[in-house]
Amino acid sequence: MIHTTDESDIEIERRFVPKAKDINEDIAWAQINKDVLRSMERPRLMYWVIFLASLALFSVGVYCEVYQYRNGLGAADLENPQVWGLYIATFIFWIGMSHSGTLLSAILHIMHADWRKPIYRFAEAMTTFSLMTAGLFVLVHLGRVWQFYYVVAYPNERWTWPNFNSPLVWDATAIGTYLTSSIVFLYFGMIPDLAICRDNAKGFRKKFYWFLSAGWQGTDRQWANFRVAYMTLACFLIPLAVSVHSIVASDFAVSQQPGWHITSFPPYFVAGALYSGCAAIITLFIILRYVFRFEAYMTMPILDKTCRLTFAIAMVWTYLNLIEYASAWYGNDEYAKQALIFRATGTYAPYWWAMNFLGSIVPFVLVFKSLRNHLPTMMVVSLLLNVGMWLERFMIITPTLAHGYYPWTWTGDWWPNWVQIGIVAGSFGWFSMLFMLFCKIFPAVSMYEVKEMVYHRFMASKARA
Amino acid sequence: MKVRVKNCLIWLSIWVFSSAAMAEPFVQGGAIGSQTEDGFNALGPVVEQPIEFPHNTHAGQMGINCMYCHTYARRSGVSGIPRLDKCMGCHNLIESVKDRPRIKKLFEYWEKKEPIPWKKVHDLPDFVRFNHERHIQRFYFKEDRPVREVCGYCHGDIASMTTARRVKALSMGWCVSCHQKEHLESAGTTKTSNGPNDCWQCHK
Amino acid sequence: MSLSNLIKNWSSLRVKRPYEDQYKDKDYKWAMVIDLDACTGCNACTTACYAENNLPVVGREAFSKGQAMHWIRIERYWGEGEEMKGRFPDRGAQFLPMLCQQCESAPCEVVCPVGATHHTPDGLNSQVYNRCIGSRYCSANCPYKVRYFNWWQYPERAWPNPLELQLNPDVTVRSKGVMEKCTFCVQRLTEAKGRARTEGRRVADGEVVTACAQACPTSAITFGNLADDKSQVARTWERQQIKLASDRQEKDENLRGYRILEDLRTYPSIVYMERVRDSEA
Amino acid sequence: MSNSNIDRRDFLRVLGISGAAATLAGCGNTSIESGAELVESYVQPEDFVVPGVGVFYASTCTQCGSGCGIMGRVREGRLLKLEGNPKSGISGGKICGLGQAGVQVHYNPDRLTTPMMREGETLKPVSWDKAMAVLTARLGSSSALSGDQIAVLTGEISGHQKVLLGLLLESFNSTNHVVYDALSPTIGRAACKAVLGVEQPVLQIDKARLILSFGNDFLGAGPSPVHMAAQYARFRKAPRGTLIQIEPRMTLTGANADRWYAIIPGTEGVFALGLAHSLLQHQEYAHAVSADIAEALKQYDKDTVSEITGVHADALSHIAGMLWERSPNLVLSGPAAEGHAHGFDNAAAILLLNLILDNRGKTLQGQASHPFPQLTPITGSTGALTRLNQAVTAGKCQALVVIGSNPVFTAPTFVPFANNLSKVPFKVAFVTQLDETARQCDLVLPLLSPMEDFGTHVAGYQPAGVDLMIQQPLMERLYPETRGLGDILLDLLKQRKPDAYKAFPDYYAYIKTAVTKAKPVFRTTSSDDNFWEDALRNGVLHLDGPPAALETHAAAVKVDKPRSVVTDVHYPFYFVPSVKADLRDGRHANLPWLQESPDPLTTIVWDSWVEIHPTTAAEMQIREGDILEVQSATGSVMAKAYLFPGIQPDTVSMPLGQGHTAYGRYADGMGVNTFKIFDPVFDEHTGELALYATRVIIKKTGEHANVVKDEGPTALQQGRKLVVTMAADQAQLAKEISRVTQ
Repeated sequence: MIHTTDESDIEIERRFVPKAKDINEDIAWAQINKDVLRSMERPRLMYWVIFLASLALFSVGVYCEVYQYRNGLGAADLENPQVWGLYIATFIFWIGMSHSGTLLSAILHIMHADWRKPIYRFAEAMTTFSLMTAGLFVLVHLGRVWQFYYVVAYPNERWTWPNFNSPLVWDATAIGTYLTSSIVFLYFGMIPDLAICRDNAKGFRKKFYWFLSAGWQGTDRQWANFRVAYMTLACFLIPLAVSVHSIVASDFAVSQQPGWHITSFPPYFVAGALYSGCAAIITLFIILRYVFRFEAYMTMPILDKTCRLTFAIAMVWTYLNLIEYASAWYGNDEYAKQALIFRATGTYAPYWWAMNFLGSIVPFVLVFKSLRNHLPTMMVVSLLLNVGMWLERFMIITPTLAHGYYPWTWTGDWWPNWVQIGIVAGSFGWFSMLFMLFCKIFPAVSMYEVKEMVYHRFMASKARA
Repeated sequence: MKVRVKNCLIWLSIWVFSSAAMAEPFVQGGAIGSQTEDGFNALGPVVEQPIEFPHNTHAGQMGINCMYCHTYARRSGVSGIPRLDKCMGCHNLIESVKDRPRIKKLFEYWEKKEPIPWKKVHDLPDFVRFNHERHIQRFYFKEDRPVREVCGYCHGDIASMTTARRVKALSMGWCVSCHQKEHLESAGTTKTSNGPNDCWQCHK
Repeated sequence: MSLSNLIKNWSSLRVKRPYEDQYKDKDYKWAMVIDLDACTGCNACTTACYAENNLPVVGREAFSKGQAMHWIRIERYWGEGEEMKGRFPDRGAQFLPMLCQQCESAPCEVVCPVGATHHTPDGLNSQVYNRCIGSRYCSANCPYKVRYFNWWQYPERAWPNPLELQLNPDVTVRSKGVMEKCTFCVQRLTEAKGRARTEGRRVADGEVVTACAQACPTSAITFGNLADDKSQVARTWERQQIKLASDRQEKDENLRGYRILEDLRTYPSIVYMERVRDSEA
Repeated sequence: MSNSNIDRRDFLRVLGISGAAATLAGCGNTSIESGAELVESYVQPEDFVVPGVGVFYASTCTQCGSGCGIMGRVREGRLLKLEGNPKSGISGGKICGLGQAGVQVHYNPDRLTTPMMREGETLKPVSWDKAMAVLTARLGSSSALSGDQIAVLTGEISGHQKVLLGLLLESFNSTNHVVYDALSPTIGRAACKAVLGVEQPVLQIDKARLILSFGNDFLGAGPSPVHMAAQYARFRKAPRGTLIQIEPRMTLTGANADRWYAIIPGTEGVFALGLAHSLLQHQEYAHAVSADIAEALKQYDKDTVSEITGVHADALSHIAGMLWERSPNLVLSGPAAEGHAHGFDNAAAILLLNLILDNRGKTLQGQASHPFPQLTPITGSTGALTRLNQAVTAGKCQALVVIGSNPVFTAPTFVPFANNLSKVPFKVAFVTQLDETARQCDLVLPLLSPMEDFGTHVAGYQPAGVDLMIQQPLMERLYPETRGLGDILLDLLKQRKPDAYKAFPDYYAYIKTAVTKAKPVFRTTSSDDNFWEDALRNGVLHLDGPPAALETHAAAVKVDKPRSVVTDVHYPFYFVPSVKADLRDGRHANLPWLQESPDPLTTIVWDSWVEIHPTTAAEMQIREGDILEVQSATGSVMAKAYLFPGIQPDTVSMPLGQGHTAYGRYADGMGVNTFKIFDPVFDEHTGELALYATRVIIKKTGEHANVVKDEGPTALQQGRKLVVTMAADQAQLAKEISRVTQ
């Protein structure tokens, strides 16, 4: 997109100009560089607290995984028929988290919602890291992780292929593609900023940024190519994101288990994914704003918009959730109905009700503007929403496996043990560790896009005036 | 400009190397041979046996049928090693070689009534079931091929070796490559069929 | 399979549901009949299975966690519905030997990412241990829940010396992290088929049976080749009007044969014969 | 499977044991290796030994006294699996779980591999020379013991091992062969003897149209369960027989009944007499019993009986009606009816029904008489142990030999055998694995496993004709320091009477001579060697014989005034032990397959439990898994509660056989030993311990633990049509295809 000061262009942008200012348009470009680069130098003390806490949590996860790897999955108290436990539930959770980055950077990008500009970088990083975490869970849950490459379709000396019928092969392919693409997208969108870093760094860092910035000089030709390539990648990423979670949903929807065999699962999963992603963005928004002193960029109006978006998605999710219940309740499948009743009244009922409360009722907090602008409340609410979404995934896996077709193998009292909980906790540590490292090493706020935004806002307000 | 060229070179080399690694299995036979320790179509490691048995004398010079000694091959999944009294059956009567060190060793084992601890040269993983009987019945008895050819498919030209060495890859792809070929059903006909393509035929 | 072969045989990779009597054109289609009126629930079959198939004894702790490894299990029910009728089970218990149903259209086969479980030409639902990566998707998708996972490294703990001398060399000892299940004693079937082939004939009825059928003191389990019209199994299926490729049998009311959870269209290879109770007693 | 049942004695020696490690590499190893393993290599094997091909050898199962013929599958010198021997009339080619687990006796990791001798408090390994020196010093040529000073305590034992034991005792002028069976059938046998004139009638289950069983678990832990199961299968084919079971706690047989009734323990006799009274109303039965019995039976009207037994009065007339309608039928008494102070009377009353219904010769027959009565087993009893205990207490017993018996574990608390053992100066045990009794002995000699030894067996229950079962080694001995029981006995006999036994270099030679000497009985023309080879190949020598006639002694039935069971305020619950078909009296608790084989009715594994009726549990607020203390007058045990609908509501039940303390890794610490809470109640007629007459009180301990079982949270089918039931009059069994009836 080549920006001119055409009247028409401003018209388009004007629709997005809110009453409250998203960002102070008077901010100097040099100030933006300075602020962002400073965030990479010396963050608040809280940064190190969070980083070390994540490292500790991650170590717990590593210990549990090593223990499980040595002894077999029995160490995680998995059993027949509770074969998946928290691993697959948490896998879906992390896959879901990854959707926010794509939503903010790709979908909102092609929709010209420029308020996303200060926050899309970290959302994209979140996408990449949560996908990496999700991928880890696939490996963690495998019985013979050392043979995981059997899933990959490549010509080999055994002359065998994976089973192309299996959703897990689609999964592996889709996640692999999505991860690669989102890394490329993240990196690609960062190149102009990396060049700024390169120009301001010394010593080893300079070499590092020099290598990564791939010869970015900021010439017109480079910008032009960059815009086209970035737009192409964005367009490529959107169907990928939708397909990834649809395929994860297919893991369940194409299976026979009562409670999984539901047509509405793909959109339901995608909505759930966007939902938890948005909630996570709110959480990280608040943390980054404080830790890196980004008050000038991650402004309250932007948070307000994110919250409103989250609320909208929460309602979509609620609707699809009700559809799921209704199709089981009014459907002809007696087994599925019994499975639903079990979820609502059986062993795991408290969690099911908690999931519904957290997922469908709590988001109504976001309706109130005063609460939307209250950071501690938003922090708590966003965390609660994600707890709800994690519970949703837990409710998809555990009660369903507990109450399948075959009554003899129902389970009434299965709970995850410390190994599973440790690995799940470790995954949060791993994610936030990577995320914190990223924010320290790379610019967490897109400098060039914020400059664009400031410029456009400035031009817009000038036009208005 | 210079910087850009350098970067391009780096990326290009990464791409070339990775695609070369990916493409390697496409090369006909390359993937299979890569199983052996010292390269495609090379001999497997030399296995030191308790007695350096001269296959070249027995199967080569004398032209003894493989199954004269390896009798189990046609009636069991396992071909087995010849029983000691089989060796003695002949060597008791062959006075001319009795003083040779290898034969002396043989007699020592016989007198102690101890089995000779032969080592396995063609050792498949434990989850693989290779059935000698089926292959011998099909290719030696029904198709009437020469025994050295039938055994040689997998064991190579043993008649030219002293103690046996592995010369074929014995990898799954190598097995499958032969199972996919059309083979004559029996000597008299032109009807062909290929080997089973079912996992449970070979895996247990 | 090479790449060209993969493309050539693409259609064979698709999972098809059985149609009409297609299995009768083949040499073998292994199937079973279990007479629930003869089954006394004595557990001889389960122990025979442990002996034949190298099943590990998991011990009390693992068993209590639901990690038992019995390929065939005897279930004992006290009633058909959701509540028990009456104060006592006065028509006795309802025993059900449950093993892999060797479905013709098996839910487990479709979902295995690596094809470790697939359909053999003789109608078995195979499980290839060395291919299995342990995703456990097959187990999650099995309506009968007859797949058992190696949660622990059993070779190291289930057969302290010299118990390992009992292990059947025809059956792989499974390491941790792979799925396993009833194979219809495929090692016996392969051996019998090989022998018959050398002799240029088809395996005769009764020549090979599974370990459970062989042990069963009441001969409640009958095993045989459904493709062989004269086999006892085929004749029983015929007489009971059970069609392999049907998901809802149209049969006379007084016939005892049925298949479990048939309406899920798994097309199981095991026909159960209804338990009989003298309602006058 | 190749069924080349060729037998040679020496094949095992040549073959040795090999090829075991190969399987264990498992799935992880994907590489092709060269030179890492050895090839199967033989010196001079038999022609039929082909590597990779299994060979079957016939033998005899010694896991219980049924004498089933078995086949051992041997490959590369290893015994892999046991199957039924189709040539055996008893097993008919079938085998039970207990029999299958015989290989685990052989391969048990806790087997005793060297002789052990007492040094102070503990047993220390010694050499055979030393052990035999000690043994012969006590029991050899120089021994001065005689008569009651020596005793041999065994479990059920038959064949030439029994003969040699008798001969050894005879050389001491003793007949002190004590056969102890903790689950003795003595009471029932005595009643049969009294009423029918034979101790052990042969049941023709398949010929009956109706079986009425009072706690007889013929499908579970009865005599010859494999044979009974085959008969039961035929019984269930067209025309389908009906099984009615009356018992306080549902046994496996009860679980297979068409109709199951719960009855107050000990009142089975009353119910039987009530039935007799009812049946006598029919004209055709009116003269089946003498007039005074008929008169006495009038006290047993259905309301009285119903009140005493807790079974509804209509049920009584209904059953009587069915018995009258469906003939021939069979009425069986079982341990649950017999194990009471008046157990003999119960059994006799039940057998009386067979007399009235005239089942003699139709569904009940006598056993064919055995041409070698010296080989037949002696019925074990608990009384035998009590008497031995008295002798030991009195200090009469100077030497005690224990073989295949574990009284320290199974004796109830009021027979303090374990404490008294120290009064015996010399105690020697012959075992394959150390158990609680062997650990208290002064010398323990390791035996060959039944899979390594020769032997002959005669079953206590001979269903048709007469069988002499041959046991032969299925593989080379695992441990060089183990010896056969027969060989040890023969060594001792050679010491005692050198002249009589010098012709036999070993036990093999002895039984070969003994069996071939019996050739004339089997009316064969083959040579001695061929006869012996055939016997080994078939595993059984069979002789057809006419069944013995049964007598009728209705007068043996005591018809008193109907007595209700006296309730005990201190111990309000009846205690009914349950005998698991596989663990039996606990001698098989060391076999992991059996420990992991779920109890058919509760699906519980590796444990003891307390069965209690759900309504009683609800009244007492007991949930599954609550740890209960079950206390009797003699002791108490603690176990988890299991709510079990198939039990009389005032009764609790616990399994026997668990609770070992020194019987190897698979048995120790699993459950509790319920033998230790039996009350000292004895059958008034035989003096035998009444196993089902204990009264207990249940106390909640407040603790809770999960019950280890296969069953999930529901034992109901939830309407999913898993086990479908058809009414017998609807099913057209005659039109079905069945191998059994062919």
